[in-house]
Amino acid sequence: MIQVFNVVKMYDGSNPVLDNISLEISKGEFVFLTGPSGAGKTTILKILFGWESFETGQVLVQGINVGKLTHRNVYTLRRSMGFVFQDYKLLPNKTVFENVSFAQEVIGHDQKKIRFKTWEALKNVGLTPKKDAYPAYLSGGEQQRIAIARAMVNSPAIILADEPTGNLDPDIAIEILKLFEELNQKGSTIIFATHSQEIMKAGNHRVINLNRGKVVSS
Amino acid sequence: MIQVFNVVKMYDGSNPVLDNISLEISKGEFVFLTGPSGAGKTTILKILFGWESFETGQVLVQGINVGKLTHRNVYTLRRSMGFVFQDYKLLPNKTVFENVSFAQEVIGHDQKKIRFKTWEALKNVGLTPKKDAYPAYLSGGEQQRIAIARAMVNSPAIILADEPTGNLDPDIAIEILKLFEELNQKGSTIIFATHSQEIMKAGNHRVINLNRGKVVSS
Amino acid sequence: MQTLISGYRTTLSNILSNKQTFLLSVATITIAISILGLFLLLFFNLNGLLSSWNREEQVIVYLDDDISSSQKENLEDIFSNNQQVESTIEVSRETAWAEFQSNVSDNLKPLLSLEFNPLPASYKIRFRSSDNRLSHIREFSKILETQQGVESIEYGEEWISRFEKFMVFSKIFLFAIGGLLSLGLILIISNTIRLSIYSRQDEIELMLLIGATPRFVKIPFLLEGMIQGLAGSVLALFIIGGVHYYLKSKFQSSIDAMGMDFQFIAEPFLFGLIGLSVLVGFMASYISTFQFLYLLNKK
Amino acid sequence: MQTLISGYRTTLSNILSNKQTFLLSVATITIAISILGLFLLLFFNLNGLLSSWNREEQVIVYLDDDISSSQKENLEDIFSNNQQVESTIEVSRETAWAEFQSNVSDNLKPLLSLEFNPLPASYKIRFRSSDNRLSHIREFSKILETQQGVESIEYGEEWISRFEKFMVFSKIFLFAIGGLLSLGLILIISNTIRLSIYSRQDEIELMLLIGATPRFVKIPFLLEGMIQGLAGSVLALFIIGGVHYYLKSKFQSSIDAMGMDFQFIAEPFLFGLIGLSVLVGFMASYISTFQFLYLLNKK
Ligand SMILES: Nc1ncnc2c1ncn2[C@@H]1O[C@H](COP(=O)(O)OP(=O)(O)OP(=O)(O)O)[C@@H](O)[C@H]1O
Ligand SMILES: Nc1ncnc2c1ncn2[C@@H]1O[C@H](COP(=O)(O)OP(=O)(O)OP(=O)(O)O)[C@@H](O)[C@H]1O
Ligand SMILES: [Mg+2]
Ligand SMILES: [Mg+2]
Repeated sequence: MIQVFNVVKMYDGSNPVLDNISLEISKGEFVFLTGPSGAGKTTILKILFGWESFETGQVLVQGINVGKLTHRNVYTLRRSMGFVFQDYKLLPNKTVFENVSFAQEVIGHDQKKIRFKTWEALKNVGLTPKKDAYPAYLSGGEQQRIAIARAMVNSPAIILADEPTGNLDPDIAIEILKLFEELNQKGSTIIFATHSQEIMKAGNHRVINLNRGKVVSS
Repeated sequence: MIQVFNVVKMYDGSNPVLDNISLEISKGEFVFLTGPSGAGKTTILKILFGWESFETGQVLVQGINVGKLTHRNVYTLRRSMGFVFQDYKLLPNKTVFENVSFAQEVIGHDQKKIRFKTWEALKNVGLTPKKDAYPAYLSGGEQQRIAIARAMVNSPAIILADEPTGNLDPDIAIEILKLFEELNQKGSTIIFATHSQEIMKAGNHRVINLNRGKVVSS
Repeated sequence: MQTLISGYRTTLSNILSNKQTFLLSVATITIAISILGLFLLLFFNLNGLLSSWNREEQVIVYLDDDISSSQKENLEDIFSNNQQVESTIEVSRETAWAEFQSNVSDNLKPLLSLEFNPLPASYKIRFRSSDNRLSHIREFSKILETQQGVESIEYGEEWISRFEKFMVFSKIFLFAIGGLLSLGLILIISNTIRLSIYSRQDEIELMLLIGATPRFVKIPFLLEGMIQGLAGSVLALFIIGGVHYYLKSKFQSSIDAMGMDFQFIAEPFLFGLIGLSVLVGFMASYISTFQFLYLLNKK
Repeated sequence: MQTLISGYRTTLSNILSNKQTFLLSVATITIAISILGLFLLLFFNLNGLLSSWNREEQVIVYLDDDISSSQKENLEDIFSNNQQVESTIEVSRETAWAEFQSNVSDNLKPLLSLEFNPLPASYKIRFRSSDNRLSHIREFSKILETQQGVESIEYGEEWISRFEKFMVFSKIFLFAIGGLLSLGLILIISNTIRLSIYSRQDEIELMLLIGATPRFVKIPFLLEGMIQGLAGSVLALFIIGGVHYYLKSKFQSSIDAMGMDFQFIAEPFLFGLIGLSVLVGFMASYISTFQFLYLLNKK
């Protein structure tokens, strides 16, 4: 499903941010990605998503050679994936409902299906009462849950979640983890970047540990 | 130092977000503020900061009656406080160094002092190598640490930290906690909102527990 | 097609969620197009004024008193064969004398006691307006002078040449100013639309990240630019219409006295204005989104 | 003062960190002020043209052949006491006859054989231009007619009235268009500056949150608006100068023939343009920041 071979990524030409990384994640797997701040977790997720280039190496996602994608066809890759951005990336001028439904409009679903699935996703993260609020009027944790709902709403084959529970209290964090596990049960492959020992303990899945751009344990 | 009497805050006129809250925090204290997502932690910090109004009740901070402040003089209150925003609020067009020094320019410090103190603050959060980078080019945890550096740089009498370690790995989180404790030792009063049991255990300070706008335990 | 429909929906919701910048852009376009339109209005009316002055005779051909009718026919043939002659009026000796008598100024009154009619018959000729009218009149006069039966030719060389120069001057200025005005206002409109798109970089980036095709990203912005152009220009036409109506009701009487009518901008130009505005909206959006997509991809 | 200095520093770093929107705003202002300036150029030159036409005599006072010198003095007193008379030229009977002989058109040649000089002496009077010149000339003529020694008065009522009407018409149009143009371009400039400030709401909010005084927040934006206005108008003056130079070198010869010079915008107006632009920059920034601060406080 996801294969990463000897990938090197440098931002400024000197220090590699990813230093000859190799990984393999099979279809239907649930893995935690962890490591200290600045280790390269977000960078590797971005590479899988076709959002960052890399210097050397090979990346295959669902048989697609990510390094070869151009900006004209990268959307084919992204439509099969959901990304929970570390900084949420909610549109401030759209309501909660619109933010979530927007993700489906963009890939051309029809309006009825959109309403239904948006509603479903908001229910999953416990935000139906806030559906008409603008992001600025929500608490940090509520915003994070919209970002999660948006990444899940298309039931993508792969979900890349970048620190999706950083602003959530332990109870809700565990619930969100369960949500990801349900999706995983239904067939989605999940990569879950997190710092939280509690979450990793509760999840009991394979843990990939990064440090300074290298895989320390996997 | 900080006194909150019977404060009620409603955003939309129906459900109170803060429901008759009363608190007292003395000078030099270090308290954790915790509670589930949407409990009202950010709201109460905003009220202490003169950033949100409230319906009824009294708030005294350093002898200032916060409810009576107008937008013309609220800056006097804010200059004695540092706020680590839950969403960082970094300026994307300024470098790390500029973001931190900006907080001092704004209150009119002189240029030499600014350079020195900015440097100091960046060293404390371990970000001197990134000082000329723009926020968009930093990892989530690095951005969070700039926000912390900016809140500390003026050595304010009170620091309101809203979930300052949500995106940090446990090791760095504990270091940051130590930094806050050092400042506390030097006389700053600190309110530290967090979800993390580990941080609260490591800190061993008084914990104020909010739920649905009420103080559950203190 | 599917993309267009959902692009249309997205455009609407974009406009609604960025009301203020949308309105500021439309206001700017409205003002810019109004200025262009008012300039066109000025242009059309000055043109009308200038051409009403053109109505006057420019050459008088005085005839010998003993001109034969075949010579007269010859002259009339020459007039009618000349493409640039607009009209000719024949003035008999009697008419000329009667006219002179009624118009004569006080200090020439003594002449009225003359026992003979000193005035010849004449043709008054009016020429079509054209760029080289003056030189054409000169040449034509030379030909006429050599014709039999022609006593003399009179044309207000000085006045005509001054008038022609004024026309040239006005035209240079109107075209120069008009051209620069159009260019300037087009640049302003596109700058404005670009500024309003600048504030939406995050949105463009997010759309691409969540799997939108580049075309899906562009279409709502292009539509929005075109809607801004359309709305701005239609509002502008109302403003121009209002100004025209006001000026007309206020000054028609004094304009009437000059023998001309307050004209409105000709229809093709009205549609031209709208078209121009929509086109500029489209182009500005196209260039800005293209630029963003390009920058995003380089990153 | 301290606030001003650090405000100045902040302004510079703001401009540097928002280069693109800053440049777009300056470009828009440059274009807008160029348009205004070109219009002023047109205005000054048309005005020059119109007033060169004004140089011609408007009233001729014909004198009795037997006028006494005291009557003449009386007339000259009347002329010199009238504020609106710009100049008078005395034409003796002999000069008039000589002028007539050289100017007479062919068909009036028979008159030249007259044995007496039918023409009277005269004064040619030129009036200052003013709005009610025509009615003043009428009144003045009535007074003169009753004076002893005056034979008759001639003034080209029709031509003067047509010319006056043209002047009025031109002035209405120039002022109307000029006024609307200025207003429109001022609105465009302020819209542009507001759009560019709109993208900085977060910055304003943050500054207030980290303890800036409202004045500290406003000053850099006000300075920035003024700098935009200054830069835009100075660039615009270069453009206007360039256009003027080009038109002059290209068309001076044909303009010369009309007895006038290609004028540049008068200095006070140049400084006026710069001042206007800076003021608009200031006002637009002031209103936008004021609005934000107000909205933030209400929230
Ligand atoms: N666009 C960029 N340009 C330059 N350097 C970058 C860029 N993005 C990230 N970096 C650097 O690359 C390193 C790894 O960043 P990354 O975001 O992958 O870390 P991370 O593991 O996600 O950290 P965190 O837990 O703090 O989010 C960091 O040192 C960061 O400063
Ligand atoms: N500006 C606002 N307008 C309306 N409702 C708001 C606004 N800000 C917050 N709320 C609501 O008030 C409640 C409390 O929000 P608050 O941000 O204080 O929560 P919190 O305890 O900080 O949560 P978290 O841990 O998720 O950050 C939430 O339900 C939120 O939706
Ligand atoms: Mg990260
Ligand atoms: Mg919060």
